[in-house]
Order: sequence, then structure tokens, then C-alpha cells
Amino acid sequence: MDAVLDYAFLAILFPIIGLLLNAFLGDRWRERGVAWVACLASGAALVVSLLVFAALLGRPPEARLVERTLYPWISAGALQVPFALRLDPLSVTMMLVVTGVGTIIHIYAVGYMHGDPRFQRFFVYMNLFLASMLVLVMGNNYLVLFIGWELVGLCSYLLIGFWFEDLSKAAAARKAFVVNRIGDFGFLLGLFLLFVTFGTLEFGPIFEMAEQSATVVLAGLTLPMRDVVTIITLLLFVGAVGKSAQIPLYVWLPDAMAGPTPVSALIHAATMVTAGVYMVTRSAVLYEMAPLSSGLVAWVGALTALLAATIAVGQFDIKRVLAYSTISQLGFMMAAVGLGGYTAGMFHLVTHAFFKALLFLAAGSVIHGLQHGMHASAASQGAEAFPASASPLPPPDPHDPQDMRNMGGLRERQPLTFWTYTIGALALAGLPPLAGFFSKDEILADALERNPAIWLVLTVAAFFTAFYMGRQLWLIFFGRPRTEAAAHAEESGPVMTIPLILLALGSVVAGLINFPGPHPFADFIRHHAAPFNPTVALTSTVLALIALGLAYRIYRDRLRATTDPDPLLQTARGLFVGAYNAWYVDRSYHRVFVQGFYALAAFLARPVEAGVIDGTVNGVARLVRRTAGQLRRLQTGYVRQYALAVMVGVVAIVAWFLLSA
Amino acid sequence: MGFPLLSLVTFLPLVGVLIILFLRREQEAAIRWVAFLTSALTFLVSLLLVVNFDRTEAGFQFVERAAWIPAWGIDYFVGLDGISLWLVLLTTLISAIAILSSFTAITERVKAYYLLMLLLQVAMVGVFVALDLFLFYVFWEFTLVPMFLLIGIWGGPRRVYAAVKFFLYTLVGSILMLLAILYLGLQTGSFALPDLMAQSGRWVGTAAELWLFLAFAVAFAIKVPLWPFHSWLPDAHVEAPTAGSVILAGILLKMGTYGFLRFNLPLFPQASRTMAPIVAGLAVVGILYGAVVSFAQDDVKKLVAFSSVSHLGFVMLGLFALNGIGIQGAVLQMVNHGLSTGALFLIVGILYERRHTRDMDRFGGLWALMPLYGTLTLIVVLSSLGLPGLNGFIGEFTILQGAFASEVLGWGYTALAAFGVVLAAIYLLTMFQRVFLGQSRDPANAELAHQPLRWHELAVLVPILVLIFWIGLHPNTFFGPMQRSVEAVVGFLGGSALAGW
Amino acid sequence: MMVPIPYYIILSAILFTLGAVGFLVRRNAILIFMSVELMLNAANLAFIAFARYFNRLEGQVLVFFVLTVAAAEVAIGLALIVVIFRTKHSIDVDQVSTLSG
Amino acid sequence: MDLPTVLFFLHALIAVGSAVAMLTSRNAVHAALWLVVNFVTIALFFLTLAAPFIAMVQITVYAGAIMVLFLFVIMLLGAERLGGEERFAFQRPLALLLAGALLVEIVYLLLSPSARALAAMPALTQEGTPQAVGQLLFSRYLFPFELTSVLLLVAMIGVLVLTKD
Repeated sequence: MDAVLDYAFLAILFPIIGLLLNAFLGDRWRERGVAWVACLASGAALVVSLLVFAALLGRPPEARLVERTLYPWISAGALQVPFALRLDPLSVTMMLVVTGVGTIIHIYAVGYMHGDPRFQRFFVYMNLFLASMLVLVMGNNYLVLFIGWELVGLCSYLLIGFWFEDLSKAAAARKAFVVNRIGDFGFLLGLFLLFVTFGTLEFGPIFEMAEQSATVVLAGLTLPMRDVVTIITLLLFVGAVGKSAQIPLYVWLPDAMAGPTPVSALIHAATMVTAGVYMVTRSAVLYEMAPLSSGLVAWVGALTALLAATIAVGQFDIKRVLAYSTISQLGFMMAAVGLGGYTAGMFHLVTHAFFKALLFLAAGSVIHGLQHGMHASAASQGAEAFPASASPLPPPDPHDPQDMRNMGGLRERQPLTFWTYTIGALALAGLPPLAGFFSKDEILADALERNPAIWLVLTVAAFFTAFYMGRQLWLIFFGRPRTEAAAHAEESGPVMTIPLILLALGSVVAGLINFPGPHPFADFIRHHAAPFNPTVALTSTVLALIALGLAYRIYRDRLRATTDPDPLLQTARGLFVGAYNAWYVDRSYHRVFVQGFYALAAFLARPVEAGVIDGTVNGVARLVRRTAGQLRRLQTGYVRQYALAVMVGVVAIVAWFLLSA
Repeated sequence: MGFPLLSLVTFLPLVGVLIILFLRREQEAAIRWVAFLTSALTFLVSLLLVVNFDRTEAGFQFVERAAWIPAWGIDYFVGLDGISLWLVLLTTLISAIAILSSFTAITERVKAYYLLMLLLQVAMVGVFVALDLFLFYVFWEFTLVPMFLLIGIWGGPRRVYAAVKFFLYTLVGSILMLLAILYLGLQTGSFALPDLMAQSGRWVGTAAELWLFLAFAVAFAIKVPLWPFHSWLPDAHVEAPTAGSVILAGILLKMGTYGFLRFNLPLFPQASRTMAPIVAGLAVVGILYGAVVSFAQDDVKKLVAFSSVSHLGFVMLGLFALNGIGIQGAVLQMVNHGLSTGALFLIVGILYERRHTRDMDRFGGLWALMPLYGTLTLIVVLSSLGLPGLNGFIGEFTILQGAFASEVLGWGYTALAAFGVVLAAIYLLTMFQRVFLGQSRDPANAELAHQPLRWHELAVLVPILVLIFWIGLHPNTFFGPMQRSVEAVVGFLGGSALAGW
Repeated sequence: MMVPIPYYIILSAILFTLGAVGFLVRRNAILIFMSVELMLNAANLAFIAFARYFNRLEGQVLVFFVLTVAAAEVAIGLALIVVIFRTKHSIDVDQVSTLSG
Repeated sequence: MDLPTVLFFLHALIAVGSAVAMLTSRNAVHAALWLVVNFVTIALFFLTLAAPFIAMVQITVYAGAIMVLFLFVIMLLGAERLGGEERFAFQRPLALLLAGALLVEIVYLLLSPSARALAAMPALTQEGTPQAVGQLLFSRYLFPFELTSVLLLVAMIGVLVLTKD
């Protein structure tokens, strides 16, 4: 069985083969061929991951760490970085999540992307993403991790801007990449400091050295290891903040919903965005040495969880609600790992991957259905004229299939989607016995044990979570259809609904992997797990039920037409408008940073570059030209005057000889 | 002295020159093919250098030495080490690519054009192999003339201004270098680099060392170009024909950084250490400044030109980290920049040939019209912005790591320079977005859909792309041979730099 | 008893100066040319004088070369004058100033 | 004053006189003829300085060939006299002043103590016979000598190119 471990690199290789086949040969095949290649590549990676998992399980717990060097990658002077893989419970967990959810979403996307002119390209990107994400989680050193880290960012860029004809989507893609780069800037600095501190970038030696030596000599100074590690972990966390969309760099994720829905599910919910959580867990040794850093991680996570949850309440776009929900849930995970609850954080990462992917895919099914409905209804009637509304918020675009105000009553048109969506929503809200209940509960239990203030913040966030999910359920599925399109919506085909069912199943049972009591997952990844806390469980369950009930009371049959204002607008007008506008954070960023950068660029390019720098050069040239213009008058063109000048020179030179002799 | 392989690589293009001289002006196709085949053959011959290169050797290999002007101790003295090896290969490759890329772009004075290209190639290779300072200077100056003519004759509307600016600006620096070379030669009685390195004790530690360092540094800094000596570059790039820009960015700029590495560091080690914070400071300013100014451009070519300022800043930062990691990264980054920026200029050229404009506001949505072209561009853009897995990342990461570990530079340099990586993403992706994404902003773009890439346009890009991936995935192919030579340079610099930090 | 060398040199100097004066004051291109020849001859005289003094024939060889150069120069120069005359219809050097800066 | 000295001064007077006459002639033909006189006197000086070969060359090449060329061109162009006025009033006085200064400098140089040694004339050991000069030209100075042939060829071609219509 151990032989499998030597071939773990195949998990990365299969998607690469898939993408190469599709990229170079895909245009000769029809959709079917492309789909088969991509899905098989992904499935093969899943099989490899499962085999690796089995192989690891077959070893005694303390021997579940295998490293395999593929080849020495960078050898420049003292900088030696191998391209090597690390197989341990943590990476295998991530591999299973990535390939498992990834394969399901691949299959779903075959249906979702059907008929798209760039079908082939989509699957090339998806396979590239899988490979990159696997590199990220399987690398045995920070630099290999960083390759994956950046490559998944690239895939995210490509897939957000997949429909690049729409400039706003292209701009969202660029925003995502640039904001991530800002995080990576900190991450890079962290890598540099890691290297000068430890002389290597490999996980194993770094963790060993960090634990063993109390001091480190840097630039001639002897510094306490603890302080250096604190700086390192803070810098690394900047990267995690970018990738996992935490305060203050979360602003890219809501815009990232511009991508196709399977992408939102896979990249922007289940896998890529959790890379930050994975990285912090991976560096647990370092973070545990640096209480300042882990405290910061916990607080940033908790505040992000709360902030994003409140924003989600004020959104009308079905995917935006889920996007803010993702940010919020990532905040939960961050808070957990910041508090040292690595098991809880990773556990929530796994369950969240299931139910959030489920929610996104189901949302995609809703959007798909609504688009069908729009086509169907467009034939029967012309553009609908909407009366102007008194709301301070802009009315919905009648052709926007993502605006929840255009939905309603879809329960009957899309029953399967409705049921799976409900399972996902309840899992997210944290109702027992669904997966979300166990994982979230473990986080809250951890928090109460270590930092009650954070527990409080997270509990409030959980309350909002249940509320906005309730709001969403009612707006989408209950009541009567508010548009013709919603009335004509159709259920999606089996290639899309079967993945939904699979994921729904996962969302129900995934909680079992770390069932309170035996805590098998905690044993597997060898981190501590908080014991089951009945008080916490009860509180959060009751709060979730209250929140769902509140949503039911507020939203039941209150929106009858698309232009009806949101009921919350009447009760808490200022707050709702604020939440709708995401508390104006994005706008302020735009004002300060983006426009500031434009102004700086314009200033440097015009007055400074043209005026000062090139101006100096051209000024010197002009001075020379002007002097020459004066001097050229000496050149009269009369040969005798030149001769006279020569004569003056001769006399002068001879005189000089005479005088110096 | 065995077979004069190095001289063969240097002067082989002259065979092409000779053949072309005997062709009539109207035989344009024949002239093109002779030029291309000669330079392609030169590239293949230069591959023999890699094959026969002894990577365990730190000193110069393939050395050839013959008296040239014995009265003044000037020799024809050439040789190759692990540093110049890659630059010579880059030169032969980029030259062949540049010639191939001109097949349809150059339609006037074809004969003169290809003659100049081949002569330029001789001079450029000469710069990288010369070990005699006087010989180096001759080759160095000789590159100016063909480039001046290439810009001045086949350039854009303001070509004469750009050509004269390029010529005069670089000449000003070279003159100072000539003075320094003469001083060194008179002091030691030899112009040979190994002799000078052996005798550097004469001036190291004196005030003369600093002045000599500065005299060389100004010449090289203008060539690099190091901020704020860069203002000739955008003009020259914008006006030059595509192949001229490719060569300018791909090779000529490397002559500056190569000069720093070959002469300034080993000959004036103490001055290098003293001046490192200043030079590295200018490099960092250049990285940020080039990136921000690049963002504000509307002309794609100008954008790429300013991006060169930024990228060369990284190379300079790596060199003046004065340690093995930084210098190896810098050498690799020279090659990377030659490939990536060269490819960007080729890409802009392909577009310009079809649309006769480079104003980004007049494009948009090109990816839908030319999918293959768009994808190739994206790969090059990603390489240029330092995406891991591609070549740019290896160079930038190693440079920044070297700078961070440097004894002479503080962490602030690295922090600021690393921010340049963020800015690179901004300006390059904005460029990509303005040209390739969204909807077409000019109906004339619709024609592009009917003009797919031609064979020679693909043929110039494919080798570059292969190398972009190769360097990114297996940089050790390139780090390996330069290792010992870089260690030797670091050895001259003294300190514990061998260890890396 | 021989005439001492300085006499010859002084004579050479006088002739040279006269040639220079001629070059400077005459406007006729042909006369300017003749003045140049006069100066060359003055120089030749100095060469021969020193050759005699040092008993070296190299001086005479040099004069031989000067003569050849002078012959070539006169041929080219007069051809130039002819060309100038054809375009300007004058050999007044003050009529020609196209090289004026 | 002994005979050679007297003869020297006589000759010198003719040389200077013919030069001055050449400079002041209004007619170019006259000037050319005066120059011939000057060249012949210089050839005589060459003879007294033990350079018979050069003296002969001087007469044949200079007084003969070159001056004939001059006269030929003067006649061809018909430009014996030049009309018009001197346009630069400062040219003539300045020229004379500078020439005077130069002459003074040279004479001063020759009168300086270091030039005293020149006064005593050593005995003649090397005479510039055609054989002696020829031997030197065809041995040590062979290369420059051959070069002069190229020079003359170039001059010849140059003249043809220049005067071709």
C-alpha cells in the first residue's frame, strides 16, 4: 500500500494531462469529449487522493508523514528549494476535499456550461485549478505552497473573467488578482524572513528549529526566536487575509461572483479561499509560538465573520448573499485556528466545502432555471414596465436572473433544487444533525473555552447567518412567483441535480467525521478537539431557530412584486441601506486607494516624467543647442578666416613653447 | 587554444553579411532568408557552447587570446563564463527571433536592414565575450551605430529625435567609461580583465576606486537604464521598429547590467559595497516608479518600455545585494526579461502591423477575435508579472530573497521592491484588460478576426514560450552553470557572501 | 667655410611667413594655392638643411615624399578649383561660403 | 664675409624677392612665373646642402610639372585677374601682424642659447646622390614609397571623377 505514496504526484499530474489534452486537442472534440477528459482527470485525482488516504491510514499514527522529492527546483547559492510533496493527514484532508468536491463540481459544470462557446476553455481552467490547488496543499515547503497559492489566484482570475466580454466581469477578475497580490506581498516578505531565519523553506526543518532554538541571529543581532516568529506569522497572515478574504482585503470575493457559478462553488467557496486557513493550520507550530499573531488571527476572523454576516442580510443578489456568507464562514474558520482550534477550523473547512458548494450549485440551478424561464416568457410577452419605486435602493433589473426580487415561489417549479438548497441552508445555519452544526459548534465551544469575547462575536454572527439564510429561502422559494420568468422556471437536468444530491448527502453526514466523543478527525490530524459543550450547542441551535423564525415572520408573503421594498427597510432603514452598500467599505477603498493610485500615476507620468526627468535631459540638450547656435557663428564658411584662426593658433602655440622653455 | 568556437559564434553572422552584400537589392526574399538562416545557424552553433561548457569551472572557458595592439597591451581576448554563457545564448536566440519577426514588417531598404541586424548581432555577442576592456569598449560602442540607424531609418514618426537621443545619451556615459578604461590600462599596462582583477589591489580602498566605479557605473546605469537615467528608453522603444525594440529590450539593456556585474563588482569591490545602498535605492525607486508610470500610459509600447525600467530595477537590486542568491537571480532575470519583454514587444508588433495603432483605447475584446493570440499574450503577461511556474517568478523571488539576505542592504529595500510585484500585476493586467477584454471599442478591430497569426509570428513566439515554462519549472538548468562563476564574483566582493547571508 | 644652418632656417622661416601671408591676404584661389606651395618649399628647405647638419638622408627622403604629396595635392586642388569655377564662375574664395555654420 | 656667404645672401635675396613679387602680382600668370624663380633658387640651395637628387627633382617636378599645371589651369579658366574688393578689412593687417609675430618668434628661437650649437657645421659624410637616396627609398622606406604610388593613383582617379561632367 505504501507504494501508492510514491505515486502521489499523479494526483497533480492527472489534471495537468487533462488540461493539456483539452487545450491542444479539445477543439477537435465536441463538448462530450472535453467533458469526459476533464471529469476523468479530476476523478483520477480523487482516486489517487483516496488511495493516499488509505495508505496513510494503514500506517501507525506517528508515521503518517511522508515526503517525496520530485526534483530540486531552485538552487541558487544558499537558496535550495526542492519541488517536493508532503503527505500527512492535513494535506490528505485537503486533497480529499479538493478532489472530491472538485469532481462533483466538474460533473455539474458539464451541464451548467452546456452550449457555452468556450466550453473547452472552461474545463482547461478547471483542471488547471485542480492541479494548482493540489500543488498548494501537497507542497512540502512554503515556496511550493506559494506556487499553488498564486496559480489558484490565476485560475480565479481567469474564471471570474471567463465571460470577459462584460468589462465589469473582467474588472472583477483583475480586482481579485490585485487584492490577492497585496496579500501575497506580505506572504512573500514572510517567506524571505523565514528563509533568512531558518535557512530553508521546508516545513519540517522550520518547525523543528523554531521549537528547539530560543534565539536567532539576524543581521548581526541576536533576537529571541519568539519575536522573529511573531513577525513571520504576521506577514504570512497578510497573505491569508488576501486569499481567504478577511478584513480588510475581503472586498474582492463578492465581486468574484461574476464568474460562472460552478467556479464560485469550487474556487470561491469550497477550496481556494480556504487556503489561508490551511496555511495557518499548516504553520500551527509557528502560530502557537506567537500569541500576538494568533490573537490577531482570531480577532480578524471573528470580526470578519460578524461584518460579512451583517452585509449578507442586505443583499438581493442570490450569489452575493452566498459570497458574504462565505466570507463570514471563512471568518469562523480563521477565528478557530487563531484560537488554536485547528481541528475545529479544519473540520469546519471540510463541512463548509460541502454545504457551501451545495448552496452555490443549487443557486446555479436556480439561476439556470430562471434563465430558461426568461427565455420562455420573453416569447409570450414584451419587456415589462416597472413603476418607479420609492425605495432608496435601485430597483431590480428585470433581466437579472440572480436578483432574488425576481424570484419567489420556485419551490414548486424546482423541487429538487429547493430541497437540496434547504439542506445546505440549514447546515449553514447550524441546525442539528446537519454537518454545519457539528463543526460550527466545535468552533464555538473552542471559543468559549479560550476567549469568551470572541465566542460572543461569533454567536452573534451565527445568529445573523441563520437569519439571512432564512430570508433567502423565503425570498427564493416561498410565496408566489414575482415575475413571469420565475413562474416559467424549469428544474435542471440530472447532470446538475445528481451532484446536488451528492453534496446534500455530504452536508448531512460530513459531521460524522468528527462526531463529538470519539472525535475521529481530531485523532487523524493530530490536533486537539474541544469536547462537546451542551450549553453552547443549545444556545446556538436555539438562536438559529429564533433567527429562522424571525426571517419567516418578516418575509412571509411580504414581497409580492419585484418593486416591493424589503420589509427590513421599513423597520431599520439606515442599517439596511448600510448593509446593502456593504457599509461603504468598497466605495471608500475605491475613493482612497484606486483613485489615489490613478492620481499618483497621472502625476508621475505627466509632470514628473515629462517635466522633471525628461525635462532635465532635454534641457541639457537645449542648452547645448543654444550654445552651439552661438558658436556656429564662428563658422563663417570663409576659408581665409579659418586660416587666420589657424595662424592665431600657430603663433600662440609657438609662443607657449618659447615661454615654457 | 583549441577550436575558436567563441570567435566563430561571434563572427559567424559576418558570413551572412558577405553573402547579402553580393545579392541585389531587389532580391528581398533571398536577403531575408540568408539573414535568418545565418543567425539561426549562429544560435545552433552557440548551443555547442552550452554542451561543451564545464560547469565545475569558475573561470573563463573557450578562451582565445591574440595580440591586437601590442604597443598598448591591447589584445583580442575573448572568453566565456557561466554568466556570459546565458547572455550570449540569449543574444543569438533573440537576434534570430528579431530577424524572423521582421519578415513582413520591414518592406523598405531590406538589404540595409538585414545587414545592420547581422552587424548588430556581431557587436552584441562581442560585448558579452570580450575580456579585454578595450575590445569590450569597441564592441560596446559598435552596437550603437546599427541601433541608431535601425531606429532612425525604420522607426516611427519621431524616429530621428529618438535615435539621436538614444545615441547621445548612451555615448555620454560611454565616454566616462572610456576614460576609466584608459586609466586602468595605463595603471597596470594591461587591458585584460583577469590581469586587472589580479592587480585590483592598486586602487581598491583608494579614492580612485570610487571615481572609477562611478565612471563605469554612469555608462552602465544609462544603458540599463537605472532610474533616473531612463528617459531615452521610452522614446527609443516607441519609435524603434518591432525587431529593434526586441533587441533593445532583450539584449542591449542587458549590456548595462552585465557591465555592472562583469566590471564594477569584481574590479571595485569596496566601492561596490559603499555604493550598494545608493545603487539599490535607485533600483528600488525605478521598480516602483516604472510600474506606476507604466500604468498611466495609453500606448502599449510605452507601457512595456516603462515596465522595462521596473524589471531592470529588479536586476540591479539583485546585483547589488552582493550575495550569491541575489546575483544568480539577477543573471537569470536578465534572461527572463529578455524573453518576456522581447515577447511583449513582438506581440505589440503583431498588433501594430495589423491595426497601425498602439493606443489601448482603440482596442478591447481582442481575445474573442484572436483567441490564440490572446492566450499567448496572457502567458507572456503572466510571466512578466512574476507568476510562479513561469520564468519571471524565479528571477524575482531569488533577487528579492537575495536582497533580503544581503549584508549591505536593509529589509526596507526588499519590502519596497516586493511591492513592485503588486504594481506589476496592476499595470499588466490593466493592459491586458484594455486590449483583450471587454467589448471592442473600434469597429476596425473586426478585421482582426480574419487575420490569424501567421507562421513566422508563431515561430518567433513559440521558442520564447517554451523557455518561459522551462525556466519557470526547471530553473536549475540555468542556475547550474552560472553557480561557480557567480561564486567567484562574490569571492571578489569579500565578506561571508558565499554563504548567502 | 660653410654657411651656418641658422641662416637657412631663418630664410625658410621668412619664406614660410610670406607664404602664410599670401594665403591670408589673397582672394584668388590659385594664388592661395601657390602660397601653400611656397610654404611647403620653405619646410622642405628646413628639412634639407637639417639633413645636411645631421648628415642623415632621411630628411631628403622625407622631402621626396612631400614632393609627391604636393603633386597629388596640386592635382586634386586644381581640379577642385575647376569644379568651383564651373559652378560659381569665379575663383574668389570669398564667394564660397556654403559651409557657413 | 667669405664667398659662400655672399652667394647665400644673394640667393636669399632673390628667393625672398621672388616670393614677395609673387604675392604682390596682380596677374596670376606673373605670380606663377615668380614662383618658378623662387623654386629654382630653392633648388640651388638644395645643391649647396648636398642634396643634388632632391634639387633635380625639385626643378623637374615643381618648377616643371606642377607650375605647368598651375599655368595651364590659369589659362584654362581665364582667371588671371580677380575683380571685386576686399570684403574683410581686418584680414590684411591682421595677417601681416600675425606673420610678423611668427617670424619674430622663430628668429628668437634660433637666437636662443640652445640653438647656438647649430652654428658649427659638421663635415659632410652623407651626400644625397641619386644612388644614396634611391637605396634608402627602396630599402627602409619601401612601404611608404609604394604607398605614394597609391596616393598618386588616388589623386589621378580623384581628378578624373571631379572634373567629369
